[in-house]
Amino acid sequence: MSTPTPDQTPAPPPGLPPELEALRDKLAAVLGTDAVWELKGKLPAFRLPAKAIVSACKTLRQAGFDYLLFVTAVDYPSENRFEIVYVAGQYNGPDQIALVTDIPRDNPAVESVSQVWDTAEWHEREIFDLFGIRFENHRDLRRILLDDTWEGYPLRKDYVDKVHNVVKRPY
Amino acid sequence: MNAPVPVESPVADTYQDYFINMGPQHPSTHGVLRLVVKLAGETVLGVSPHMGYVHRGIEKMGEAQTAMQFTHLTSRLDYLSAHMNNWAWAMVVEQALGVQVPERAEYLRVIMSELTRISSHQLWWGVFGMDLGAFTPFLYAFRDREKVNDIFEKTCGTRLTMNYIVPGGVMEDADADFEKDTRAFLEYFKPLIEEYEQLLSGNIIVQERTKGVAVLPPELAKSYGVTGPTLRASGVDYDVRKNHPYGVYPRLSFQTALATEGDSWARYKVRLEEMRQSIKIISQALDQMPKSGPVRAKLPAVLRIPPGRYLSRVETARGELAIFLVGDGKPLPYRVKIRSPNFSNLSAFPAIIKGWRVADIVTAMSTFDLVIPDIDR
Amino acid sequence: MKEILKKTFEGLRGLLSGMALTFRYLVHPDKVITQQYPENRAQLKLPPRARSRIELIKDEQNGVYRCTACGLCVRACPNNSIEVIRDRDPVTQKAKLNKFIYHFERCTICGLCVDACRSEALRMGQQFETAVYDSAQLTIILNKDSKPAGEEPASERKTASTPSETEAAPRPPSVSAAAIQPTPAPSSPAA
Amino acid sequence: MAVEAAPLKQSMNNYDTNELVSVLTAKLQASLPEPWLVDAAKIVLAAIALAGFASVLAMILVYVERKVAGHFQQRLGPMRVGPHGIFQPIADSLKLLAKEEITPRDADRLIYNLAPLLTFVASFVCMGFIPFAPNLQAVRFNVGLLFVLGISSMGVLGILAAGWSSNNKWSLLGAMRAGAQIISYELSAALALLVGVIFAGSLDFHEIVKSQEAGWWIWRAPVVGLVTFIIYTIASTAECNRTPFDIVEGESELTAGFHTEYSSMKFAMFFLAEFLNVFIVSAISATVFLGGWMPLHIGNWEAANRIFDMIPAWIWFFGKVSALVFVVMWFRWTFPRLRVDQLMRFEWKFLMPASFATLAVAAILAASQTYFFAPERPAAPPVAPAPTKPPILANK
Repeated sequence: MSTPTPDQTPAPPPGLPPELEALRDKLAAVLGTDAVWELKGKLPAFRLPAKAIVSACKTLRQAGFDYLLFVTAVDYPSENRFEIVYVAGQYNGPDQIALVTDIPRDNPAVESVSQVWDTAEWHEREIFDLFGIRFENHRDLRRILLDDTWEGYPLRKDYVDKVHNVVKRPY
Repeated sequence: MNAPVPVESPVADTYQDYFINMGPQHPSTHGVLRLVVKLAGETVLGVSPHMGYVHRGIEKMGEAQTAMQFTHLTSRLDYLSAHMNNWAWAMVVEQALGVQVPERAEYLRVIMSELTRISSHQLWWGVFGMDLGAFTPFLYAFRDREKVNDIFEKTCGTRLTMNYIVPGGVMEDADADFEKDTRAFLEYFKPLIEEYEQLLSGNIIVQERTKGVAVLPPELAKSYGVTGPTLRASGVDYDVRKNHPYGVYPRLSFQTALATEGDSWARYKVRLEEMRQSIKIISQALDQMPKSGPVRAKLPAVLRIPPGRYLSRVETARGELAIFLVGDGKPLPYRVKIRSPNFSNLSAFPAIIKGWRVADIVTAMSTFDLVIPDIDR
Repeated sequence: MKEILKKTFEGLRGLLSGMALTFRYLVHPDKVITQQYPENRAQLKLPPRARSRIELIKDEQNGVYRCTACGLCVRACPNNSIEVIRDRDPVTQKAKLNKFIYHFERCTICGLCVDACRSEALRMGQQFETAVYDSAQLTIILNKDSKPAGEEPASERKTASTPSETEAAPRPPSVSAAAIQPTPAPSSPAA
Repeated sequence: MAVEAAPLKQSMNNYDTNELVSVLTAKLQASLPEPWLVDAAKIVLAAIALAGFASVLAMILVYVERKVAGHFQQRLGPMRVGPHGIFQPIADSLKLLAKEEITPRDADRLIYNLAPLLTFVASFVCMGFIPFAPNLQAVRFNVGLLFVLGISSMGVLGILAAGWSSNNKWSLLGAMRAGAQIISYELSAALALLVGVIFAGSLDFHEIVKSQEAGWWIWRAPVVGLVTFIIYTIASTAECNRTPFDIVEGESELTAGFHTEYSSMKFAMFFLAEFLNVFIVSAISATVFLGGWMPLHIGNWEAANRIFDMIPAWIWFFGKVSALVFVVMWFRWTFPRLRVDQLMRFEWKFLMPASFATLAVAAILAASQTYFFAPERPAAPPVAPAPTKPPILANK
């Protein structure tokens, strides 16, 4: 396992805390080779290519992670990519893990995991609503929070809000 | 006995579709949620919730406000668990900055959160009575809730959205007679829960309308990510205070209220039991709390969130609230994702209400205890 | 048959005990908790920490506002509800407060400004009857009664969104500086 | 002049209202030339008196309901308009008068305006039959009870019409519920009253009250009286849509049920009709089971009976009725609401068999005359002379 290459993150202590180490080895074995361990900040994560997400989620589900906290997206316009984050936990265990994948910003689309966890259905609808990321073979992908006639995807960094109701702090 | 009409029964398809709009302005949706209900006579064939009427874009605002400023927004998510929401945000910021919160502040946080849980369940109990048609419980519930609000007003200054638990500890030390008032409230309220039981739980009409109604099977609940009392009523022993202990909860001994039937009656009993558990927690916390000491860690004027991903998980009165924070070294968070308990709880609702009647939608939704601004964020 | 009878009597007992409870409250009028609000206005006392609209604190000795127009509260406020207009004192070159504009309609009473103020010049007042008929009245100048300093030097605005620094989104179409005449009741367009 | 059919026992209290009626008739005859004019004047006077009484009564009931509800819930109820809120009902009615009449755009206009009238007329007509005091009774039919039952079932037509014509899905739902509920509960209400009729031997309210000279049916008939009284109370609460059976305008489900789209005066009519129904139902229950205006007599304890006779009859009547109305209000502020199907199941599977059973037992009791402190009933009532003229509507 290659040690995580800390780019501008403060280098985490060389040795991982023991329980994270155990978690990493356990899941690395389960998720297979294309899952790269990544610990930026405090939330342990595995980076996966987009097409491996659904199978990884299925294996996670069998491995006892029966509770998907949420699915969310983070917009990196400078690197022209969306980062989709799946955080899964256990209803009767202490572990929690995040699966992270990248998709290009122009016509973003990724496989839906709503067959694995039903809760993903609404979370993915919200991401589609606020980020404009399409999820393949999702049961009914339509806007969940905003009005159907709303144009634009508000949570994108480059979203210009005509009503100027969000004020940028001058730092 | 209470059993849903099998939806595939012949009566279902002889009716052409009869849609009814429950909401967004409806007395028992407790907020602006619109349920489009497909009816066959009185029997519900399907429910599709429409949300977003109270969407303020709190996650977008999170990207334009510093860590200290965002606190006041979190208490406007699930305004009935204001302290716990602030605590979730404070915890994620402290996790990011690596701040150590003083001992007394930790105890104050636990007491304030448990008081909020009691006041939230009181309001739920009163409104549950009103949804079933009895108006008196509402008045009794608010009479007791006033006492909790007075305690908050004396220490935090305001009554509903307190902005008291901030990153680094709590805004101010507790009021001089905070301990005396809280103990007096516990003595005052403990016998009153029996009165609540006498008025509603003992009532056969309430039992008839809730037993066996809208059963939430545990597997379905887990798959839809349901958390909180609604889940524990279906027999799944999941409580963030136990599974992912935070603050000083490991030092306090309490049981998680559990039931197995998973129907509206179980959800009702679980919440009443939770109120009793909260009373136990508060009295223990009051005993163990250090009498004096700092209540707020020293923080730099400008909090720069180090790059990386951070996650905090808290048990609010309605389920698990998780806040996911992505920092990029600047004082403004790069991305704030709020995993709200009501959002997932509501997603399980359409699946369990098929075949029941219009009156059961109101009963079941009242036992789901939804707060709509928490869904729309 | 026995089960039905038992359920009936059980049900009846539950109903009657519920009725007994409400009857007990009926016959104990001393337990009524209604507070006749406008009449009991005199005895109604708020706890000392009750928070409502903010107020500037005056110095005890010379009765001048302690505010040094440093603008810390402006940065601390999440909702741009404070604007501080200050003058450059020609003699001591120190900043002096000209106008402290407070948009109460945007304030969520979170208390961060009082927390950030280093010279203890701000306090959360306890004036809870704050309803007004016209939203323009919600834009209040807190140091109204202090005499403006002689002539009006070019007052430099210290607000959250000074034009020089904001990038994409210009200031919300709220109270524009030009619209505020020195006269106390600014007829500014509502935010 | 009303000639008494059978000489009432001396115990009948002496505050008889005959003089009042005879003085009035004499004065009318003096002033009006034609005999039929006198009757017409009497009818009009009776109608005006009843109308005035009904509106004042409704206002009082609204006020009492709000005060009682308040004190049940540890609050004071209206206190602002007048001392202790006495003029609140007047303020309410003025408000209802002044409010704007909103008619939904594509409501079925004719039926929409007719509906409140229907419900109000149904309950107002029943007011005419209630024996407030001996001879203080607008209309004295010898089939009074049957007529009242017939008229009160007409009220549901108004509710159905209102629900249908206001072109609102919620009102339609409420109206359909009302139709099902009132018709079903009328069944066990009628059966319960039938038991009273079996004991009293006549359908005429006056006779029913008179037959309770020896003791009120509620405790004269061994157990049956009490059970029937309870059945009737439950059924009548359901008939005037009061909690726990107020699914017709279930606030938390159907916003306001059938009268969602009504405002100002039309809404006031529904509101008034509901309170009149509560009064009428309690009055009938008091008349049939609690001896109407008959004072309470405890066995042969003459001293107490003498004192009880001092109290005028109509005070006895209103005391009993207000007690029953209080119980109905007590239900409202304690119980939640039943669901539609439970309500139907409760009536058809529980209440109706129960009332049939009590009817059977009552028939046996009546046939064998086994009552508590049964009076020495004359072998056969003397053949009543020509039916006496009802005092007020003297149809010459």
